Amino acid sequence: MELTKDILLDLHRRMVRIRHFEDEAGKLSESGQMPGALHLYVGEEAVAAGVMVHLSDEDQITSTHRGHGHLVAKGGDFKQMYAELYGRSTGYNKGKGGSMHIANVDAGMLGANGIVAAGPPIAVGAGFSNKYRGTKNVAVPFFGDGATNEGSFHEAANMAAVWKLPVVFVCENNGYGEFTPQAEHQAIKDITDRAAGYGMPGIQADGMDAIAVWEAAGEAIERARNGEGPTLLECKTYRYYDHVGRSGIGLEYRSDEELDEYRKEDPIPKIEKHLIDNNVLTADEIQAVHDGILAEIAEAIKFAENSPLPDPSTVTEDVYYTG
Amino acid sequence: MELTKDILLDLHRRMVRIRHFEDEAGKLSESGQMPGALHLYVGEEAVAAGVMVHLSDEDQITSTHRGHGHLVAKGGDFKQMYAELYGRSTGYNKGKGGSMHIANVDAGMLGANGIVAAGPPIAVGAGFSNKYRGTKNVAVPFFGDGATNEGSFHEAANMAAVWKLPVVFVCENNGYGEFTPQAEHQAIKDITDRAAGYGMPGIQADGMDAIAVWEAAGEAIERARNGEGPTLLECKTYRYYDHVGRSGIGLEYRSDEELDEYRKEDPIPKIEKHLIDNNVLTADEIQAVHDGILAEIAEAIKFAENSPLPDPSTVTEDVYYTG
Amino acid sequence: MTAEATTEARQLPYILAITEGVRQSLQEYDTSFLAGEDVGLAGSVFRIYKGLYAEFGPERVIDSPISEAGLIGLGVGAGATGLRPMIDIMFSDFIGECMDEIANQLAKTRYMFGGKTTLPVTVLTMGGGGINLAAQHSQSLEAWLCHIPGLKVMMPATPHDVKGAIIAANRDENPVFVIMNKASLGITGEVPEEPYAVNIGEAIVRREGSNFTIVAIGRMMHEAMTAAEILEKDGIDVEVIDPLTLQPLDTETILTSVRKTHRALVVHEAVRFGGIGAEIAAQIQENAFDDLDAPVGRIGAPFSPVPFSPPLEQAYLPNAQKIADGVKDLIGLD
Amino acid sequence: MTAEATTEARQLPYILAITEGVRQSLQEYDTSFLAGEDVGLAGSVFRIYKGLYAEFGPERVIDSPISEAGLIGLGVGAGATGLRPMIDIMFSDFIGECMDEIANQLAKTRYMFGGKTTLPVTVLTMGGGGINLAAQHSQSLEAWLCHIPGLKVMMPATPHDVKGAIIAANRDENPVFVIMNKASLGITGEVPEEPYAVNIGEAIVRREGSNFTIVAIGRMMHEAMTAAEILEKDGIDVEVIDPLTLQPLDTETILTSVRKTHRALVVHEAVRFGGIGAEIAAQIQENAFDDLDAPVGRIGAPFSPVPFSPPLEQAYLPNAQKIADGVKDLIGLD
Ligand SMILES: Cc1ncc(C[n+]2csc(CCOP(=O)(O)OP(=O)(O)O)c2C)c(N)n1
Ligand SMILES: Cc1ncc(C[n+]2csc(CCOP(=O)(O)OP(=O)(O)O)c2C)c(N)n1
Ligand SMILES: [Mg+2]
Ligand SMILES: [Mg+2]
Repeated sequence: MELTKDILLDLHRRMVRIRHFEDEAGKLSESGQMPGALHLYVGEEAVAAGVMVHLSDEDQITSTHRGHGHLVAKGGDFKQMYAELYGRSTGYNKGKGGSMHIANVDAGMLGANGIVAAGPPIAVGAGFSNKYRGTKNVAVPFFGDGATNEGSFHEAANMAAVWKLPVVFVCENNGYGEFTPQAEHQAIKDITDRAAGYGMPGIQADGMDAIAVWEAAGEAIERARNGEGPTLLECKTYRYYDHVGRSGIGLEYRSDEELDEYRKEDPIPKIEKHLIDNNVLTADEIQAVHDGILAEIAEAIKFAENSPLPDPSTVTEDVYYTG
Repeated sequence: MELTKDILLDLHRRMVRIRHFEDEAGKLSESGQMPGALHLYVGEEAVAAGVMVHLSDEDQITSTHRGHGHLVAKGGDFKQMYAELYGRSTGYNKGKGGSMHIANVDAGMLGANGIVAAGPPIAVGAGFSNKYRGTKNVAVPFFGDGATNEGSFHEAANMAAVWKLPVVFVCENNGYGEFTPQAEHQAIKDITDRAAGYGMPGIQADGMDAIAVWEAAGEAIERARNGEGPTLLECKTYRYYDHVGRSGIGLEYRSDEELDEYRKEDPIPKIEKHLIDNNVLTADEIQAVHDGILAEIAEAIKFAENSPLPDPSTVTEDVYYTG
Repeated sequence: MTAEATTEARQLPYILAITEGVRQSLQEYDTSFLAGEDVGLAGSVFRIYKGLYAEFGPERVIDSPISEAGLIGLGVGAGATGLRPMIDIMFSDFIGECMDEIANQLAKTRYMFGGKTTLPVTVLTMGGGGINLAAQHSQSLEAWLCHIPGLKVMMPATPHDVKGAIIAANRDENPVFVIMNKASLGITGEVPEEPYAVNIGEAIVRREGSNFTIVAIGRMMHEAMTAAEILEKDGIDVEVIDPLTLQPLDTETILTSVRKTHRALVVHEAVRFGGIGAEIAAQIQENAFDDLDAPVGRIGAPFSPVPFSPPLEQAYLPNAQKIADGVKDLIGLD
Repeated sequence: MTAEATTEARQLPYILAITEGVRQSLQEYDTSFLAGEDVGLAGSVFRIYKGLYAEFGPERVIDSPISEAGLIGLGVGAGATGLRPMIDIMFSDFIGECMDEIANQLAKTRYMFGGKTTLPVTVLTMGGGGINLAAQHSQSLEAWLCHIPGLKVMMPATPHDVKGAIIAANRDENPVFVIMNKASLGITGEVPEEPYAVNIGEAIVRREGSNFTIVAIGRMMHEAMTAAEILEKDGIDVEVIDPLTLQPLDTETILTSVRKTHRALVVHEAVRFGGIGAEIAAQIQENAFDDLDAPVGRIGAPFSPVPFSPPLEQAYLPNAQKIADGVKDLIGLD
């Protein structure tokens, strides 16, 4: 597993795509132009990018309420994504799902999910399927620190371990479940402390560093592809915005110092410094990456805004497959 | 914590009471005289006895489908117990519960339970209550190896740990969930491997040795009473009969050798040897203990058989408290 | 009973009536506590418990891990051992996470034990759609709960009733669900300052009328009242009944009305098929068959999950116009 | 459709019809597997899958940990990625452990994704009472499932239908629940040897009659047939309809019968309040109001958990005599 220039560029690009996608979505939501509740991924980009670089469309992920970043990193198309957030019929889910259910099954993205910890058991099903069908594919559930207290996480982890399934459990430990700090929802600091209880390896990566995540994830995914069973990968990370939306409910539950500390660890400037220091990109070239993505986003938002709303008569369509 | 003669006699007595209670119940069930399905506790007596000696009526336990042994050890009255198994109105639950729900709340026995792993969350509630009310009481959920794969076990363990509740989680690891050996339902051998994941101590005791259980449980219970939080206590044990009833469904899923091995470890002869070796009881006195209990059982069975069946009109009573 | 004008004039929004109901419940019993996900510092994502954490402290207003099964278990164990738990399940959509603890433990323990325990447990949860939260945060699942002997189920529509329901639930020795409504948080109404309980199992005649009975559940009561105004213009004099409690159901008040009006429509936000409206309609025709001039109608959501997109969700949810149309249909107008 | 005499004469008990249905499903699709607690070596505690583990091996007949939520999740994930899972939930009472995965994932995923996946998942589970297994192993909870758009729900009463339902469910591209009945395992009937599917959503007229319609669900079909014989002696000619599928419900077959007989009683083992009988009764009176000579009656269990003690359980469960009495009541006899 060599950290080539291509991989560096890829990590960077995926993170920048997420960052701008989320910032623009957050603004649209705040200004009342976008319906529903958005759980933004800003600050945690290194995790999605570092993992997703290893995955193909045949590898599956399950996501969370905080799912846009995962879909962007898994190659999500901005147009269909914004259209979905806007509830338009051109969206990935024809407007039926919205932010909390955005999905692209064709690319192995088995959906954001409004139910905390619903993803792991589904990913176990996908991992089981990969093994059953004799493929080398892996399934990767993403979930938060808070989610690890749900019974469904536990059941999934145990099943994956006893059946040695190709599943890599990626915990995005951002230190909070909504407004509750980790210390008040579990007596442990490291989610990896749970791995031994399933008989699977638990490894950690700095979730504010895409390269670190890439390395750790690569190891775990390779093990899974080789039939050596699941891994619990914990990435310590931080969300820069509130639980919902950018400024959220205005509750003071985190200190400015804490936020500042993690701002200093912002994974995007961090990798950009690496790119420049290692002569992969110049500052101008980096700016061009941002500009290109911002232009793509502007166009996608226009596309979404000009897209039709779904016809009310379609409300009862898509409940069942009818052949 | 001193292993006095009284405690030795108590441990022995509780185990013998369970053993004979269960053997007789098993026979009655096998001969078709007793309705329903009985999950017998024979072989595992040391666990219930070793734990219960430490508890008063103000300490609570939750039990499992395999619950008779827990209730006997918690001071259950044979008459009301057999009457309940027979579905008589004189039973602990007026015949409404039967084997799988037998309970005596007055003595802190919060019920056998037909739902695997339903007990731990309820015990967490009782432990919370003990703490909230400022008592020194503890709550003890019993559960099997198989139960530790249910989400509810996980949620309960985490809650007890983060809130430092006076709860001692007692796992009766008998190596099987129904007919499935442990190695096929979890990738770990020691349930204590799960303790660290909750941030609580995990300790083990030989579940075929009442004295060993008594020692380990005493330690954990004391910690709980002192406000030092929960413990996971794993007792490796074995059930001598089938999953349901004595001979069960006649499936070959355990070897004769395995059974023989554990028969050699039978906790009752083991403690009886100890009693004799240490001049606590003579063989005759031991026999007298058995005889006394058997006589009490014979009387209790007669009581139960002569007790009235509940009046059909009471079927809709006791659903709600109506004042 | 008939809605009576109270002498109290204080107006309070639904959201603050919830807070007050819980506050006064915590004051009334030292043994009561509130536990749930983010109910403490945040006062819930809905801010319905704002201030209670500061007032009662972390021993009595308790932020829990994200563990709904654990939370209901907490209620059962604490309720059986001397406390009066108030358990918050943030969205009623999440009851699937703990239906075993609800249906097999909370509801059945007293019966299984032969009546030898009480479980004075209140479960507070937020139901309903209307704010684009999509399929997993907008449901109305009261039918599941009403089918389970051992539970009581309330769906208060007004600020007055939500406060009174919470206090009533907390005073009751049985498990009671109070399903609050997220789209009603801003609705304002009279709420007496002192603690009071509504009567569990007693429906409320919200509007008297002679031609037609609408039984409207939860938020749909407000839509039915608007529908009644629309219909008044067509000369249809509608009586609106708010059952308030769905389990036990006040069948008598409903039947008395139908025997007078000879026609009825039941409305709820839940999916129509298998909703509680089916039970109410079935009971009406069973008990007042000869009084009926038309079949008992039902309006509920169509047979699909709740869609996200605003025009789809609007098409999905029942409202005043659909109710009025349903009434006209049943009467044979239009 | 009307029950037709098949040319096949082989008799098989319900229990072996289940086994054969699953066996042939596993043969039909390489992508099908069976997973559940103790379904492998033991062939389930009910022995309904006996022999399949030996025949298909541990890759396709899979003993799982005791993790019902995990099991349904397995079905969702495997079903969305090319397999046709058959998931066994040992007792239907345990669906509370996985109602979130059932209602919020399995049922809704296709819709939430805008139709962009199918979930050909079969859930096999054992329902009903009658063998003294008490409150947590005897329930009939089909009403929960029928209220959730996205699921199909079947309750086969006969050996023929249980085999055909399993195969039909496995062939269907949607999630289908097959709720089997533990008190019927010994019932014997004709079962063709070749694989066949019953039609999902098609009710069966079990007995034609002109005076009265009984709609009887699951095992209650047999009790209704006996009741019909009792009633024949009183000159009441009863038509018995077995819906077989509850979701989607074959309303047309029921209505056709009621339009002929003018009277109906719906019977199920589930608690009467909020049971699927309420929906059926509500639909009958909505759609055939003018054809009805009497209200639509309902018989179900009383409002309590299932009691353990045999005389209590017998008092609790509906049976032929109670059905016959119910019919006479509605007709105004006695
Ligand atoms: C079953 C369930 N319970 C509660 C919620 C409400 N909820 C949404 S997000 C969230 C916090 C999740 O915390 P974590 O898993 O750490 O993820 P994060 O938001 O920090 O990314 C909660 C409690 C939910 N959506 N589903
Ligand atoms: C929720 C639930 N799932 C499945 C069952 C069926 N069942 C009853 S006992 C049992 C095995 C329990 O194994 P374990 O916890 O090890 O206890 P043991 O029987 O060995 O004492 C199972 C699967 C159940 N009663 N409840
Ligand atoms: Mg978090
Ligand atoms: Mg075991």
